[in-house]
Amino acid sequence: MKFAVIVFPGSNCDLDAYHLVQDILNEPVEYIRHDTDSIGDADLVIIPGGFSYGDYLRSGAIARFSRIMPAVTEFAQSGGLVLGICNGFQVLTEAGLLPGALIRNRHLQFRCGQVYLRVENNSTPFTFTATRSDILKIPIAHGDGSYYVPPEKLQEIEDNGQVLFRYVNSSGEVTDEANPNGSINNIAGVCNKSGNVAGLMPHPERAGERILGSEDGLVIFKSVINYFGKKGVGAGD
Amino acid sequence: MKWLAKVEVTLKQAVLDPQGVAVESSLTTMGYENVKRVRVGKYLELVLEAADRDKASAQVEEMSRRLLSNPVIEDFSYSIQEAGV
Amino acid sequence: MKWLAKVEVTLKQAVLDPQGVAVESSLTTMGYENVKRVRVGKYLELVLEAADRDKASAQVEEMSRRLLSNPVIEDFSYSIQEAGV
Amino acid sequence: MTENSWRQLGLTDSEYEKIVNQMGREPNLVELNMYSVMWSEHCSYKHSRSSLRLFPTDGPRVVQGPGENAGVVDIGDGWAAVFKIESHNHPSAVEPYQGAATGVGGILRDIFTMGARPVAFLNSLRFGNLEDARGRYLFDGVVAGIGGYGNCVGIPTVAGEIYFEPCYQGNPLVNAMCVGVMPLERLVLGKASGEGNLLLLVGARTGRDGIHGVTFASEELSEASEERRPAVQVGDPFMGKLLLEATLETIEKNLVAGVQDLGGAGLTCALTETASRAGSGVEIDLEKVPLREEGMHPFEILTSESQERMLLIVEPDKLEAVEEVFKRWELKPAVLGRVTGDGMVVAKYRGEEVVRVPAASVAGGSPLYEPEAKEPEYYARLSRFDPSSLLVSDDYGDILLKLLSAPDIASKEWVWRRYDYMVRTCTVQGPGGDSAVIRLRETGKGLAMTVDGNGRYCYLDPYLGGMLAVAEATRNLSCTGAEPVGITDCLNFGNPEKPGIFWQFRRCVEGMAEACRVLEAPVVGGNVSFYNEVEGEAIYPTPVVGAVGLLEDYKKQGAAFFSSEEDIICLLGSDQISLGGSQYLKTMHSKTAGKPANIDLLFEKRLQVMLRRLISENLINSAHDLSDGGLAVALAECCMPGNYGAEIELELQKDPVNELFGEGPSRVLLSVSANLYGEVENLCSEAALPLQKLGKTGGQALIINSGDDIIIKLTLSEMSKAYKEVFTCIME
Ligand SMILES: Nc1ncnc2c1ncn2[C@@H]1O[C@H](COP(=O)(O)OP(=O)(O)O)[C@@H](O)[C@H]1O
Ligand SMILES: [Mg+2]
Repeated sequence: MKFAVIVFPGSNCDLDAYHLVQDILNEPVEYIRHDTDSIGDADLVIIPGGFSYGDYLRSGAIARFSRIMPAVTEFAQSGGLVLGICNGFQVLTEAGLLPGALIRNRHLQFRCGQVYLRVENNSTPFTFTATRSDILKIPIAHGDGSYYVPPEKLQEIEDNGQVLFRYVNSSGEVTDEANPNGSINNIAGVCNKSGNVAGLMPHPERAGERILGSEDGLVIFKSVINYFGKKGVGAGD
Repeated sequence: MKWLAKVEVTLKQAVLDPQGVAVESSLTTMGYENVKRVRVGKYLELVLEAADRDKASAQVEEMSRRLLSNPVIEDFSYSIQEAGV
Repeated sequence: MKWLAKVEVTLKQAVLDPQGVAVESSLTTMGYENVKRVRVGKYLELVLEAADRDKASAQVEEMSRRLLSNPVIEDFSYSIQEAGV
Repeated sequence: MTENSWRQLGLTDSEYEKIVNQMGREPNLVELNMYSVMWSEHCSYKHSRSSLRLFPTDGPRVVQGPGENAGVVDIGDGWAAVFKIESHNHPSAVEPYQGAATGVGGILRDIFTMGARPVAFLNSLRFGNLEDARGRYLFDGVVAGIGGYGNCVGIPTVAGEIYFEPCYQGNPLVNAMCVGVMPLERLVLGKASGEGNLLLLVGARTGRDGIHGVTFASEELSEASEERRPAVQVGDPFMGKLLLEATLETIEKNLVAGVQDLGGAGLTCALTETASRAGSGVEIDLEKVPLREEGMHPFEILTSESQERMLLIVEPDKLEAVEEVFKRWELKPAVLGRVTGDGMVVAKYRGEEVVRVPAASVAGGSPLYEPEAKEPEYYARLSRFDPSSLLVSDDYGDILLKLLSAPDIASKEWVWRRYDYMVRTCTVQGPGGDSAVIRLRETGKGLAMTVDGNGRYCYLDPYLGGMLAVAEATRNLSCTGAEPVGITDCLNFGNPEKPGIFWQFRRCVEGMAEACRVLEAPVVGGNVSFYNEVEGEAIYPTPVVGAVGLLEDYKKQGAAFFSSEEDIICLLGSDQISLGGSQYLKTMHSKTAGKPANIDLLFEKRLQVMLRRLISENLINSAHDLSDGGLAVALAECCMPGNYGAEIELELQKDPVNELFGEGPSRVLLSVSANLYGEVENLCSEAALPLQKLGKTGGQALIINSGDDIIIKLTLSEMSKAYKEVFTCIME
């Protein structure tokens, strides 16, 4: 299957996503610049982490108006798979492709380090090969990662199973100490109602090799590849 | 004509404002114990050309809604005046 | 009595405002080409108790100088009104 | 010109005379301003140049030594490492966040200016007391600023060091280092060569910020300097990132003849240095400079230190292609003028010639001073101090806990978790070990890197302190198995016009130079920061060494902490230790006095060679260098990260305080699998390196026995609590 990584001015985890797909997963991947208007024949679009447009004003707010975004939106609406990581998650919420918003970390500091995530729904393309309640060790690196969604909407996404990952401690419990940024209900990642667009603050693309501290991020990418294989080449779209 | 728009973007009441909380507690530590509540938001000044105040106003409203604020978490308000040079 | 203070903190004129530049160019790209200049600052709302307006005002001035703004790079202005509950 | 005009600009009468001589006439006001900034200490190194010549700057790997924007070292396979360290002390004292952020931005530009892709940041910081609110404000602001810039440009901040001493209270030190890599053939220099080539300015608009920043950095801080303070520069990391990508792309496509970043002294420095390096001249039109503010005077345009700007030298027929690249990054270069052949820097403004100065004179004509050096009074007095005269507690466990929670020693995780140290997914050893290690995807090699300095040692003995700094930095590299390939240094001192300060400076440089020579670590670049004084009180002499080492295979890096049960713990190296200048004295007795332990550089070298061999042959499981807090602290540091306890036997006849907390160079704590110990022992004895068996890993506590007595027994969680929660408690 074919991966595309969108590059905005100020993206900087584009390289990490690219290398993971190319060197570890051995799948074809290409960069797509923000100032084009087609995503080509990609099967999965990754919106990578970084600081698009410096994250000035609000994280992801300016990138969301880039020239490439209508194509991403159209792709998403027609069922294409879109994964937003960190800044990419912020862009997707700003664009309204995912519910909620990401605000300043509760403690006001940038935070980099390993956290644990619990898989909350393993029936989406992004969590397909995981087991429900699997615990993944994945790094975070963000200053604006506190997930917020208004109360009615929160109920709705919880009921719909749109919460994909929650911050937990190493034993898998949802606790306040395990919440690195103050996210509501410890939510680390969500998907849209139909499950084809997902976003998370942690960086699975940084957790693809033992020497980097964890390989647990691979499950997300392998899920997509598996899901896609099952769906059959050329199906969908 | 040139207009100066002042836009205030504030977090919605229901959204936790960690900066506001931090400022409030610093103020308390500094001895300003009579301060009861602090909210921190954004303040933007824009200079724009528009034929009249209504046009300027409509545009500022639109820009605030689309870019300057995020309606999921923020409210905005603005005022417009003629820009002295 | 309770007072509501609104404080606007802006970067000094000579200080670069990268956020303002970024917002301005984004607005241009979005088609708002008549926007000539954008500056981004902070906006704070404080509720405080004080016997009268002058006292409230003096305190807000002091807090703005000491904590709410960074005098090395920022200016501030404020207004005060009675806080309706 | 009246006397006032040059004196106000910080030039002496004789310097002015020199200017008139070199120009063959009196300068006008614009020209005088250019001289003033370029002949400031910060740009001209007039008090340090003659001492810097002592450094060995050559070696088989050195491609570019001092004199360019950064040093370049050959790391094999056609690749080069490019690195430099720089201070941003004065700006950070005024506005910690922006001061530190622009320091990071500045050093970043120095690296990509050479054509290298930046891959890591490091930093070395000094602050005053954290009990003081201003101290906490500076500390928090600097850390936030370093993270703010580095995180945003997407380059990991992987290592650093932080110390706290009252002498840095009003004058913190913020030294930022950047490391980059590139294919060797991509190297570009900051030269304006080729008559007729175009000069392009690209990046941020020019404003009134930082005018005379370099003269500000070349004087002591006082209340008066508060007023002369230039408008604070604000970093724009987004612009920094665009410039980085666009500039590298033009270099990759071979579109530029020369590149120079704009840093201290702005356009003046960039123009005069590029011209003088090439022996050429330049002619520009100041009206072409994109301005941020109206009504700027020519001298302001020429000396503004607005951040995020680059000067490119481009052949006319490549202009279009260059513009094309920049456009893709939303940037538009301005063509300021062209390269000429007459050695003059000429600037026009509104049709008039406002500047005509000889490039070589402005950039390199400043006088060289040989200041007087005199041993200061304190030196002999403090040397005589005998630590054994102090009343000593025998609650060693308590002392260890106090040391572990001393801000100098305590875990700096509170700091580095605010830095993105993982972005680029090449950080195969992040902060917390002896050195960080960055892998090179292209060649499979690894670059180890570290920054080290110890102001207390240098204060007590600048010559020895200088040697110790270099030895510690290279030892830290060797602890990961990497061979040192070069160093960059930042020399932070007080006012060099004071004989006592200049003595400290000179002796430090002599010591460093000697160590560099013996340890074969050439100096390929650096920076000098003088006038670190507040109201006449100088900081400790604080040279900071940034060292870079090469690992043939990044997968074979050594670890700094215990990683299995039942390993043999042993101490490799010297038994020369001292409580003089130690953390023990500072923490337990509030004293900085005595003599630090001496170093035998040849011994040190043998030790480092051995360490690298042990690691590359997979003979040891960990190696951790003993530094602040001595053996006891090193043991604790080896236990905590992997949660392995240790049981240690201390020789009975020795004095426990000295043995546990005394500090000395050339000492490394190893853990070795029992079945390999014999081999390790043999190798060490062949190399005449003492190896002392101390005990074994295992359990959930650090236990130290002396004869039949347990003199320390601390659980891992007790130690971790002391070690890890300090900054959260102080700062939050
Ligand atoms: N302490 C030092 N050791 C070695 N080289 C130094 C030292 N200080 C300055 N240099 C060299 O002198 C040159 C000028 O330094 P500097 O003015 O800091 O450069 P830049 O203009 O890039 O800021 C550089 O090549 C630098 O490496
Ligand atoms: Mg430079």
